[in-house]
Amino acid sequence: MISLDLLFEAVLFGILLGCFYAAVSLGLSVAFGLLDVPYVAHPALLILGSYFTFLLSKTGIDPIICGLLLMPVFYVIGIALYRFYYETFERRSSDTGVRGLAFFFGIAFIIEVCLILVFGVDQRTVSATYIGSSLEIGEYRFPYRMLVAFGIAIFLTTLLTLYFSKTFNGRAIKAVGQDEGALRLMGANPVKIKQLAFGIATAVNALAGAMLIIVGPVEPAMDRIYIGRTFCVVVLAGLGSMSGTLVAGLILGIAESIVMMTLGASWAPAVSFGLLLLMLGIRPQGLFGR
Amino acid sequence: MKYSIYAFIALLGFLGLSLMNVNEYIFFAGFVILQFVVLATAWNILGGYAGYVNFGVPAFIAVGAYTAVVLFKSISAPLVVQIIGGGILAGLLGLTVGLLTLKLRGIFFSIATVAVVFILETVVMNWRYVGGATGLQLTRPQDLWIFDTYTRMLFFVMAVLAIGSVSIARYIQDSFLGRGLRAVRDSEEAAECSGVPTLKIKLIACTISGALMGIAGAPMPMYLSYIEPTATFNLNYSISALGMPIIGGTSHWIGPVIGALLLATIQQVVTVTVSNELNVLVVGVLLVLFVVLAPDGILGLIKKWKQSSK
Amino acid sequence: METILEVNNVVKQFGGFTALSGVNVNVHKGERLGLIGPNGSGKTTLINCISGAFTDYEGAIHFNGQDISKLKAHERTKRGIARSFQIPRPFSSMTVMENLLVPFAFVGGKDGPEQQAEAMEILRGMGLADKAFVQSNQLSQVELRKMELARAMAAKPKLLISDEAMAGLSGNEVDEVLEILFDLNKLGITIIMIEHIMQAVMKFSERVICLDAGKIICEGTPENIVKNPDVQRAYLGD
Amino acid sequence: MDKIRRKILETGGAGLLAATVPTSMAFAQSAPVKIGMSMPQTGGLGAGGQAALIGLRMWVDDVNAKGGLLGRKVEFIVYDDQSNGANTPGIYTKLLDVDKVDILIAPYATNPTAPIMPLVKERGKLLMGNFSFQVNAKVQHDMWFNNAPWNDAKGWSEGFLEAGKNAGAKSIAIFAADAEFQQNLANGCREIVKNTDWNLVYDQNYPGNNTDFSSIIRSVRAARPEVVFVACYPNEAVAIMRSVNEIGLGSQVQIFGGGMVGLQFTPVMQSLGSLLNGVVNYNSYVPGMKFPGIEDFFKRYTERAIAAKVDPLGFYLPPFNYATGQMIEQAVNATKTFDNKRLADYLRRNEINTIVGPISFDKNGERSKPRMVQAQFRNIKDNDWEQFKNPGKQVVIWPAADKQGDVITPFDRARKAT
Repeated sequence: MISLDLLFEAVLFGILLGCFYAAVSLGLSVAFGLLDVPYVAHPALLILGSYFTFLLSKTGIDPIICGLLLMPVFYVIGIALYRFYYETFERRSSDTGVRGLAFFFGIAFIIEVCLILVFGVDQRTVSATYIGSSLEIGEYRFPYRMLVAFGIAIFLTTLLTLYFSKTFNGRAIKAVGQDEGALRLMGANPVKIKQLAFGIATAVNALAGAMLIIVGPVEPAMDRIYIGRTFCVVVLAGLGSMSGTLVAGLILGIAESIVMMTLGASWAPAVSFGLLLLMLGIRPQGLFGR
Repeated sequence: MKYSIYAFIALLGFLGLSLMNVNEYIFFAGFVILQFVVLATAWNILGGYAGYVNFGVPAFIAVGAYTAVVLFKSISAPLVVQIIGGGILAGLLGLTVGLLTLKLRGIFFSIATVAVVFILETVVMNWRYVGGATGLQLTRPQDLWIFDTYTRMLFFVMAVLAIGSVSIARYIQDSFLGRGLRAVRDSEEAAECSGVPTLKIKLIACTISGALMGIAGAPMPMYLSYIEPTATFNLNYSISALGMPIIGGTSHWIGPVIGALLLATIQQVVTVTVSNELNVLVVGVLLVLFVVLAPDGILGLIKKWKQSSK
Repeated sequence: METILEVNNVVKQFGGFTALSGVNVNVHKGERLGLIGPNGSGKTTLINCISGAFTDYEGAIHFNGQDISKLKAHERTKRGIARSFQIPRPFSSMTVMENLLVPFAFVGGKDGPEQQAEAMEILRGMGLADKAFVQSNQLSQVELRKMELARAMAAKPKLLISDEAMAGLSGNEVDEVLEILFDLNKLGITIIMIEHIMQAVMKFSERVICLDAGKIICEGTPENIVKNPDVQRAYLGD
Repeated sequence: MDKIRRKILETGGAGLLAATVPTSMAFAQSAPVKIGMSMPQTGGLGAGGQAALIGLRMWVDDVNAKGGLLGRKVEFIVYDDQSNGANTPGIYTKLLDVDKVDILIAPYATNPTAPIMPLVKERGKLLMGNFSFQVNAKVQHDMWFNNAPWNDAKGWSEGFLEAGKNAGAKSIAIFAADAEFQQNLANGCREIVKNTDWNLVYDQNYPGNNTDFSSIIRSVRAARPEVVFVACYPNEAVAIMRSVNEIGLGSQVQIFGGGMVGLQFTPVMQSLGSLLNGVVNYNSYVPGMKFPGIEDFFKRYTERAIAAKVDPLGFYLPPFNYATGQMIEQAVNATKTFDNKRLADYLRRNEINTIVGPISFDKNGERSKPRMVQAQFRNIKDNDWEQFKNPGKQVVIWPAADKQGDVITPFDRARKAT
């Protein structure tokens, strides 16, 4: 039925797709994986990033640049969001469980509906020289947009990995997840650190959003499917591991790509969610989790 | 005892109304509102009492609805059987999801419920027997019992279901189960160490809650005489079913009822007036506002007001 | 003396890190046992193993002669092991009375008027009677501590584990709580006390066990323990 | 009034309703005549719905300018069902029982329409269908009339496949969105293919609002089909054409397209631009088709559409919605009544002249003479929507009646052809 080289092609494309999934999940991997904030609004902010990129790129700026330009804006949004979350829930420790979740779910929902009100339900696209054409290597053709995504993914992952291992704040962020007390001993204020981390997580989302709209058209309700993809990757990776996130992304990407070619695309949405359920059922601590 | 009398009176009231010679529109709008009463109440049994947030409400509704469709199409089962069947399967779904994730922290359960929505939707999309993506038209049987129109009957059925599920929620609240669930919400460890079999009661709550949502969904195909995945698996159900209890107040069984009656009515009015996405935005915004400003919902506000007026 | 709790060579690991490496403890009926050790020495891990918060450890734990190693926490509570928490965990949406009724309901199986009367008795014993119908998130630190002990008592325990019940309390508050624990012990309840406040442990315990790095480094009467060089090293470091 | 209605409901006989209408008219003589509907103005069908609505409103204004229907002003009542079928039963009972409308028009598309069919049949009401698909096949309501230029599913792909046959094609690939309308399109195509000696080398559905088609196009290319039939959402057209450009389909492909929903909508056509060239796709109207009054209609439509920020060309739905109005108008004027039963009888028996040509119905209330066209896009430039007004940009290749030119094959050549 399905030829080997087609399968091989599926895997190749799956790798590109996988890096892309990893990149869109990095922010969540920090916010949820490291800080343990029930950040279900992450995919919504991802889409928001795409739409901002869409607006900016109308001025003729290249979408990637747009993404980079948006990062500081999103950094601030992230800080504000965490501040608010901290003041209203974490500090009062009024069960962050239900209210925190409901809060972020509500935020995600509001973002989505507002996008619909402003842009309508039609898909939006950006144009750039590297969109719509592809790199030919012998039999195979690789869309440049996917290669771009691949590049961004690798860039972001290495950047964050380095940041978390090399810098003081980076290590502090890694620590805050495990033990706030120890962090206080290190002479760092956990809330400040978390705030910083959350800012970074959201800033990363801006570039990821730009990448999302480069890879394909976006529409407001798209965050829903990405709840599955991002959380699947983060859980698969084991909370808070950046390199793990990349690997997990690859697993998801290849799995989806192969399913699309064999079972057919109509089963694609179930892949990420299915994988997620499976993980939660058999190994919630993730592949690389403690 | 007082409650059961009120419940009975309400039941008679609904029966009378659906037999009375009044404007048919009431029953179409009323059906939807009462359906949300069931959904909100069901959600609150797990989300409000135990603090486990279910985002996957449409999955349970859909299981109810599509079970009904299958039962109707295969053995042309009567409405009652459809509802019971839908309830049972949705309950089983709740149990399965629970077994899979209720050992874990709340957010994993929540994400899992979202996953169930998409997986089931994909399955239904690829399942031709129930119409797949194209949907399925159903011709209602003409057994109207004592009612003039099928909708009047459905309205009364939904009223019964609403009163039933509220009674269940109320019973749970006052029972050991309710006490245990509250303990779980406040501190799972302390609950365990006070002898509460946390996992067991969470599973019970999850199953009951799921079953009630299924029951709420089961009459949908007959109400629309048509079923189609995109509307059935619409995540807007989640935001409503979660928003209504939180806005009404999750601590007491009356909370979800208030929230549902209020918001569902607003939604019905909005649909036939200024209607557009604002309709769903209302719930979203109110939800966030309440979560932030009035964590204990309308009930909490009333309590505060009473205390201050004393 | 009859043994009520027997911890046999319990090993508990978190991923790579070994929190307990082969701990053996015997507790006698009616005993007042002190458990000390520096931060991260494994005290709380040990009692989490005993109370059943963890069940994934190697080794065996016997209570009243029965192997309870694989039992969940709530089943152990039913068998008579109750505890308080280092960081108080009240059922904050409930009144103090309701807090006590939870164990009454789930351990005793009843929460009727006579149980409420019983709960009132317990509260009176701890000087919380006037707070019975206050919502538990309104309580002061020391009241919370007392309420947790009261809630533990409501489970009708044979063994009570008090996990740093005095942390962050003032001098005379410490004495109050200490008094309560003595009274409970007089009722024949075996008590394990984890504590940082040395005077309290030494005053309370008949026997003290010192943990360090997941091992028992020594065991004996309070007098010997304070003299023990290992203990001093463990605390002060060298 | 109400009592009588209940009696009718008990007996279920729509026929008796006739008896009630005069009484209701007696007191309503001078009052405006109410025409009511629900139109998806938000959600997935929103874009199309808004355009269609302009078409209807134009008719309402025109008829009122002419002094209304039987001397009564036409009052047009519209609600928004947000493209969600779960809302329509409520809305239509409100229209019937609260607003007491005289004539009902169905919402655009099948999903919102299907749930109201039994209700409307119960009440024995006339319902003017609106680009839905075979909703009446099961319900068999004899007072239903659909304005869509198709009948059964074959109508869409017939011409497309014929063009393929003429190009000597023997193999076909089908991929379609997992959605109601797209699946019906694809099923029609599958139907026809079954009864040919063609082999179906690829046939798959993909989830709605899919955004990356690389894998699908890759599999299609690997299957080496000569004809590629696509049934997609408006949303996905861009992504699909991009992937086709990136991955390529192979030189063996003769024709491509068929059931791409959205290639009728200006925003989509505009954003696709030159990517459209060579695609053969179904349509309900393209410039150059000669109907009395249609040019004038579009001139006025475009003004209103631009003002309202909706599809400025509106080839697909608006003229047919205007036609719906014309059908009502002609039936009312001929029968001199608003009695739904008699209006229905008239519509069933007579051919009506509209701005989209003469319309007549079969017993199911679908068009007895379907009039879909297959047109090929040629020498389209990027971002310029006005170009589509001109004939020759979309060349009708089927049916013979409306033919404007021959199809260019193979696809690769057609894409470059000018």
